[in-house]
Amino acid sequence: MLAEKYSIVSVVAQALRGQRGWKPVWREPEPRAEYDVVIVGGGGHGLATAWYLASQHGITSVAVLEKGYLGSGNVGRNTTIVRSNYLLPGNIPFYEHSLKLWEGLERDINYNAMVSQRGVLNLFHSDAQRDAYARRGNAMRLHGVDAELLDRDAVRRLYPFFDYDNARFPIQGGLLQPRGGTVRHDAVAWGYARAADRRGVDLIQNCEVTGIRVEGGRAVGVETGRGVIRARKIGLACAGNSSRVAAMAGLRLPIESHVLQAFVSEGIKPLVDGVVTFGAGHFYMSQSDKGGLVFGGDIDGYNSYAQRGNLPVVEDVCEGGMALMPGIGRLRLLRQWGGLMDMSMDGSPIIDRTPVEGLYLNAGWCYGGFKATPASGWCFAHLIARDAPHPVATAFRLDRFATGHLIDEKGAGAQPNLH
Amino acid sequence: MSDTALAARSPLAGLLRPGRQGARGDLPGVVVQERTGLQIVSLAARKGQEVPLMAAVRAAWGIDLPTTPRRVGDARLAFVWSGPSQWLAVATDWPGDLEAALRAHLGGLGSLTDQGDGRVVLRVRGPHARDALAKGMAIDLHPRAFQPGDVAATLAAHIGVQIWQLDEAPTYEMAAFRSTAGSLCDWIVAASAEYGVEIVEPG
Amino acid sequence: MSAPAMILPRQAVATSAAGPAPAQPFRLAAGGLVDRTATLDFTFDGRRYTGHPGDTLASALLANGVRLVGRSFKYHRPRGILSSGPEEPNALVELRSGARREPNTRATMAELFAGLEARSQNRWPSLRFDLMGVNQLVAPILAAGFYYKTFMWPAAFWETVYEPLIRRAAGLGRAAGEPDPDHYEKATLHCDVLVTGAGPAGLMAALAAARAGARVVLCEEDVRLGGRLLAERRTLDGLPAPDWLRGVEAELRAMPDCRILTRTTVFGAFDGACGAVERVSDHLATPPEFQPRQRLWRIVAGRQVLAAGSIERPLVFGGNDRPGIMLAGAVRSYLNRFGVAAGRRAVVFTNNDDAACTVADLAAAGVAVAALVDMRREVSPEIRRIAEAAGASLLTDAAVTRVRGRTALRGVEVTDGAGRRHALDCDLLAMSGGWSPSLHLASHHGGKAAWNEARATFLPPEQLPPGMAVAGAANGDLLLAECLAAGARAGAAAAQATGFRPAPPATPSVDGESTASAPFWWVRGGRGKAFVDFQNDVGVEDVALANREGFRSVEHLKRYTTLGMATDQGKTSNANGVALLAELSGRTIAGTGTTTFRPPYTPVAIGALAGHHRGKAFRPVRRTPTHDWAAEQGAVFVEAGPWLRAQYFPRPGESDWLETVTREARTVREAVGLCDVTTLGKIDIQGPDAATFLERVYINTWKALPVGRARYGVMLREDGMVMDDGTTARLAEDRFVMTTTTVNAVRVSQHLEFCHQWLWPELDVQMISVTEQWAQIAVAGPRSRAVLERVVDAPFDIGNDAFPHMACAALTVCGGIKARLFRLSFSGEMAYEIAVPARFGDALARRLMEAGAPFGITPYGTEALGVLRIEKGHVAGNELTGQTTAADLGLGRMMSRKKDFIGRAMAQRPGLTDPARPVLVGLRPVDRAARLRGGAHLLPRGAESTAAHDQGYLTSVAFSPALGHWIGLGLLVRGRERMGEIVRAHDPVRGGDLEVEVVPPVFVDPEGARLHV
Amino acid sequence: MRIACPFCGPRGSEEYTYLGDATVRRPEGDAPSEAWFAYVYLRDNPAGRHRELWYHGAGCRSWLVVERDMRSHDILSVAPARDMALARGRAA
Repeated sequence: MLAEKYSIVSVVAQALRGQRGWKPVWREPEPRAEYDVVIVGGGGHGLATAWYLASQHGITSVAVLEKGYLGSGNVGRNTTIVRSNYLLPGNIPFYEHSLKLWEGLERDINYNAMVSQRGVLNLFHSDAQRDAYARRGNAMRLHGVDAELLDRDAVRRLYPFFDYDNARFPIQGGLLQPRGGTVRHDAVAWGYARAADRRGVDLIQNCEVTGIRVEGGRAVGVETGRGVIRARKIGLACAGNSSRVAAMAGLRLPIESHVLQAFVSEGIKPLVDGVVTFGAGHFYMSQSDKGGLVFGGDIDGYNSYAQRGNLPVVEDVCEGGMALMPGIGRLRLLRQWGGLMDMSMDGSPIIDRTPVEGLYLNAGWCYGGFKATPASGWCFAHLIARDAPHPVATAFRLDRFATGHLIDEKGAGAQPNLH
Repeated sequence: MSDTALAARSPLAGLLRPGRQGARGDLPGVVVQERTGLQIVSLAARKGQEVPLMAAVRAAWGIDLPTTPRRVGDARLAFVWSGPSQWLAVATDWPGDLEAALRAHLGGLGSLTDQGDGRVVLRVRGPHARDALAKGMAIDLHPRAFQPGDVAATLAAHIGVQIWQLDEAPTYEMAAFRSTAGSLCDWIVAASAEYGVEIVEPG
Repeated sequence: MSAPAMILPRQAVATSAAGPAPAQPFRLAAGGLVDRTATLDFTFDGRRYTGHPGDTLASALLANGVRLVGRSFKYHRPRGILSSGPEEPNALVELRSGARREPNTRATMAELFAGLEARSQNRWPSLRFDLMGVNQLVAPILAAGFYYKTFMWPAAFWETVYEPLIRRAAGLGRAAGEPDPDHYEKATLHCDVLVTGAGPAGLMAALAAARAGARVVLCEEDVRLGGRLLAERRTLDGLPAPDWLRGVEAELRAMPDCRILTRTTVFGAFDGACGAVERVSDHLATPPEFQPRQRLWRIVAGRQVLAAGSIERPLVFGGNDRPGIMLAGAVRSYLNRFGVAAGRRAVVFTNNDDAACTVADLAAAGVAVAALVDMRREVSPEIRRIAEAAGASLLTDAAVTRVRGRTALRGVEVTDGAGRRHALDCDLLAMSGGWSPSLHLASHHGGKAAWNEARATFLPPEQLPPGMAVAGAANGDLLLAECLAAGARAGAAAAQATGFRPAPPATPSVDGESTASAPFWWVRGGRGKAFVDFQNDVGVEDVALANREGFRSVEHLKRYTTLGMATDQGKTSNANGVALLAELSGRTIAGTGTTTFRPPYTPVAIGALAGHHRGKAFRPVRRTPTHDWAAEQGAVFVEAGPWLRAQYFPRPGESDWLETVTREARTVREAVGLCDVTTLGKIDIQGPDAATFLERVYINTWKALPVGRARYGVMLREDGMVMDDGTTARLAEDRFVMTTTTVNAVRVSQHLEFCHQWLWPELDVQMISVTEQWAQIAVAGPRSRAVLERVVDAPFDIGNDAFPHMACAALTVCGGIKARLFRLSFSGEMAYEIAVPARFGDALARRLMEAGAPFGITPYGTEALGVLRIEKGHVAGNELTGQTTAADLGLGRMMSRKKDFIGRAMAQRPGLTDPARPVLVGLRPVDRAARLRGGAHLLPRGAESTAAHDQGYLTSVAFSPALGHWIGLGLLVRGRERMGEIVRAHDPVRGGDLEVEVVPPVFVDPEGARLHV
Repeated sequence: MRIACPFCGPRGSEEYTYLGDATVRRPEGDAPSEAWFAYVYLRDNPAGRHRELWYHGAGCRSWLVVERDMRSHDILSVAPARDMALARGRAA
């Protein structure tokens, strides 16, 4: 156990010593020859899984293998939104479980990930959209989740600077989830990593998995740039690259990799209080504690492993932004980047065993992966530890595509780029 | 028990008034005109009938149907390539029904569909026509890349258009779905404003 | 060689805010590229100053002796101007006011104009007395990442106390908060060769390519061509740089296919195009009439030459952020280009030869140079000569170890290799840590900048974006002669690659220079905070802390300390940060690596990226052929996807929309109404295999449909869910016209093309959209035939026998207008849809109104259309959610078992055939006075309001004029078995909860008798 | 991204609609459900060269088979889907 407990006391004490007493937040161990559990992917989901394996199931012979640096995937390149405003019964309990874990995260891992429940507002612009959001809000309420349907005036009171008078698609109201909000994304990875490390989990960076060893139908280890590591159980938590890694075990998945862009503006004084989603174009945004507007839109729409997007989507998103908030014309886009999405065939994730014994899959997060991080880790750890799905994740089966028990929130069908 | 025929209404009625807009100056940089008196019929070759269809068109009107994005013909009748084995026949002041005339010569070789009412056609010309069009269209209209007779189907300010060049003035004609006429004109007038734009009487 | 005049006017700085603007005490009497014949007034923090055309805000502030221009992000430390270019981290101001207020504008890039208003930002109450400066006192606590370790107790305080404080303190300038009054546009530019940067390399590249005949676009972010040549006293071919530049510019401008875009920044290299932003009017108070403020260019180039120059690195030492400490190259820019001395007594601090030019130029301009402080042990005789000539003492193996002054530099203490300390008075410290190539665009495709040990700098990646070459300082070539030659070579190669035959232009001869440098990154042991990233207040201790805590990946360093994440995106800090981390972690710089450069190169206004498409022009509007007629009738319009449709037609005296809609629907049931249904997709399908094609895309059968008849069809997606529905009519043996729903028209068209071109290319079938060709108007109601009889030309018989329900025909109307008549009904009444060429749609509507007047005809809109279809239980968009099967919607029996069709196989999966799936039912309130609401969920009566009892929801609701109460359609678990059951319509988000009865979905005329009269 | 339509010439990706994998083939109507499941849902999703279907909806309305590298977005070939489908039919 390297790191001490974080608190204002420790911070002040360290300040008096010139911040020289802090220890590394994680070790840099050499991989051992064998572990009980190997998690492939040192992103948010993989690290959360390791933490909950250790903290909830007492399994500490765990290695998390990361091909780059910890948190180098989507946990470090998303738009930081957390919410549980889902429509379908397969999804709501899971994301609500996640939101509850977010609410207690700081105390659980002794790390301030700045969970900020600023409210998530989805705007609607037609009667049909209103009723669709009412349907969703009612579904949330039936699951014990907070949801409020706001009319135009109520939205205007919250966000007076939207375009209410000259809009191509006038705002009629919005569905608000007050408990939704944002979380400082990198801190999630670091906090879980630090907490898992303190329980003895080996976090191994710069260790790319190049093969999965299957013997007699059972996964027994992984080949890496740093040698073979054997494991009783192997969990894949490498969304964006799930197909590539699963193929090492001979699996084909109902997943395509797509690129989703995200954007941040220069920092400005507080303007946008919560998270807002435009309902008549591809645009959503929030403002970070640092002052930048963090925003995004739709995926670029074609398969990609390039982690970068293109100008048509940049323009599309900014057109949506200007349509919603014509006052941001003079704000400047500071940085634009891309993340790889595991776009599944029904837009919902997979947390399940695979046909290869001992190989577990956590994949298909589309662009909902960040908000799912705690519950994903919680449920994946449960699955790996007990070989049974966690009650809130029972719908996320791999065979649902074959049986037709789909979880298709948008009704877009088997076309990943439409989800 | 009806009697008088109905009055036709332009898709731009009330939306595009003749006159000068934008920057003042001697000559407008862009001149915009709604085309009238057009008949447009789409033609698609039946499966495997491209060769006889082309022969029939040649025999009837002396026009070689283009197999690349080109417009072939003259002001009276021209064929505009609109996709593989597909064309738009565009006629001006054609006596009688163009679709019927085409059917008489081409029946069985191609599928014909009247499209004359489905399109608004704008003529855009002037020394700054290229500059204005570049503000909404991503294709290359430089004379090295696009010349009289060339055709492209593309987007203009999020609106699907088919454009062809008539001469080196340059003069272009741009066809779009009728319902989009208002947005199309709003855009082209806005894009032309800095050069001065003259809206002339339909013709 | 042109030498600026040596005289510096000595004059006190006037102080009164209200009085006349003071003269410019730091302006040289002559020299530079500003127009001294004209004076421009401007204000900074409300105080009036003057400058000249050709100034930037930064040069004008310096000319006026203004040193303190901003406060840093975290500690609110006083900051001055560091640079003279886009890399500026400190001098950020709010420019303009009101709706045009624009935060975070770099003073170094803002061209001065008359009346310019600028304000410092992120300070309170004033720049000089910023209370947030108290943060400096608690700086030891506010180390990198401190916020991750605290603010956790009590939990409720994060959102209520801590975070609001942090948010208020953070941020930089203020957004306008009102709609941007200026407009923006976007355009596309094609060329053979794009040259980014019009410094020596870029100009030679453009010349080489343009002379070969290539179409060239030359983009320069500055207002003038020349790059560093504008800032240096250089001669080319024996001419002073400005004269040489004039000649080159004249030649380029004379070539018809060379386009020069100044004030234009290429900000991103994307796949197949670069993005650039042209600041068309930012140098003016407001854009001229008909001009945009800015224009986004998408540049499609066959090849491109990146010649973006390089950025000077600061040195890292204690107190290196004091106002008055400036990059050495920037000091030369202000002297030589703007005729401004950035101080009166200077010290130059460097690790390289280049900074000696600053010594020479300062001396030439009459500025005293106290010392040249060189970190290197040995310097060349030339450097010694320059120092001597300038009267500056040369201190080698030396470093600045302490600075004096708070809001302005007053002096420095230098420690030499022997440990001797030298106290030097100065108000300007020019520093240079060497130059980093501006290679950002070269790595926008993911290639990582590569460390070059010999040159001690990062160089462009090997894997460049396709078609890109890098030349000049951006490629690490710092000598002018090298830049010129490399530019010419790159331009010629680009022209050759795009099919031209270039003869590389002769490279001009230049005077000699030296750019030798030694890699020194930071000064150990100095006093005060040593900053690496100025704007984000990241210092050496922060980097050390990150390293100590294990954040040793360069990405971790960035994210943990925020180094490189400010508005300058680390232009002056990245290399220093990486070098420092490498040293602290005991790695090489190459082994430490660098972060990824992402677009945009410099921040781009969101307005420019949106262009024309905002407000009403956000997306195109589609108007129906009867739009103007409907408007005359007082219609209220509604957005239906891209279309504007008439929603309802209020009449005087009607109190609300419900009264209007009820009247419209009732009139249809009792008399007759008309509604424009043009927006439904219409696809003309022709060819011998047309019927076969329909058999494969629809679930039901088509081959036996007679000519002159129409049929309702449903199509599935391949996954077995319903995609769309509509009526398709057979006009001839080999011709059908298919209708689709309004929203799915484009999608269905694309799907049909897919099926034809990819799945079944062997079918002889042709299809094309005719949605826009025909104005189609529904005439519905018991008197519809009577109305149509007055319109249809004789002798066509529309009697029930001759033209029964689901008949269709081509005919003429109104005296010879060709038309199509369909006897279709969405309302359940006897009804027709009549289609005429779109130009006649408006007149037809008017004629039908005349013809129907005796029968009490009314126009009706989409609302009444919805009421009528709900009364008949017809499904529409609210039911076609993409989550419903044909069986769910009561259409399962249409699925033919005798043929394959799209979606057939997957529709048989257990999940789609589960008898417990929710199916379509009708619902009516037990309390007939109660109002139903769409989206309410259906729960068994008496059950707890929990998800376990959620059994479906109301998809569509309407007030039924026929029944006199609200009705609804819904999807309910096992609904068909539950007729007569009372369930709850639970609507907590609107506070509703009422009992409803499950009934068949057809509320009116379930036998369909009214269709056939 | 610019895709060279074999009919219209190079155009930006905004003119096209993406469908996805062109290597999967629609089974015969009586094929077993596993074949249908694989066709509709399973994808190779390679991190390298891939053949995929794009629709030039804003241009000539042709479906195209585009061979593209998923890591670099480089486009290696473009062919009309109809021609490929006919050739496939002849080969089968």
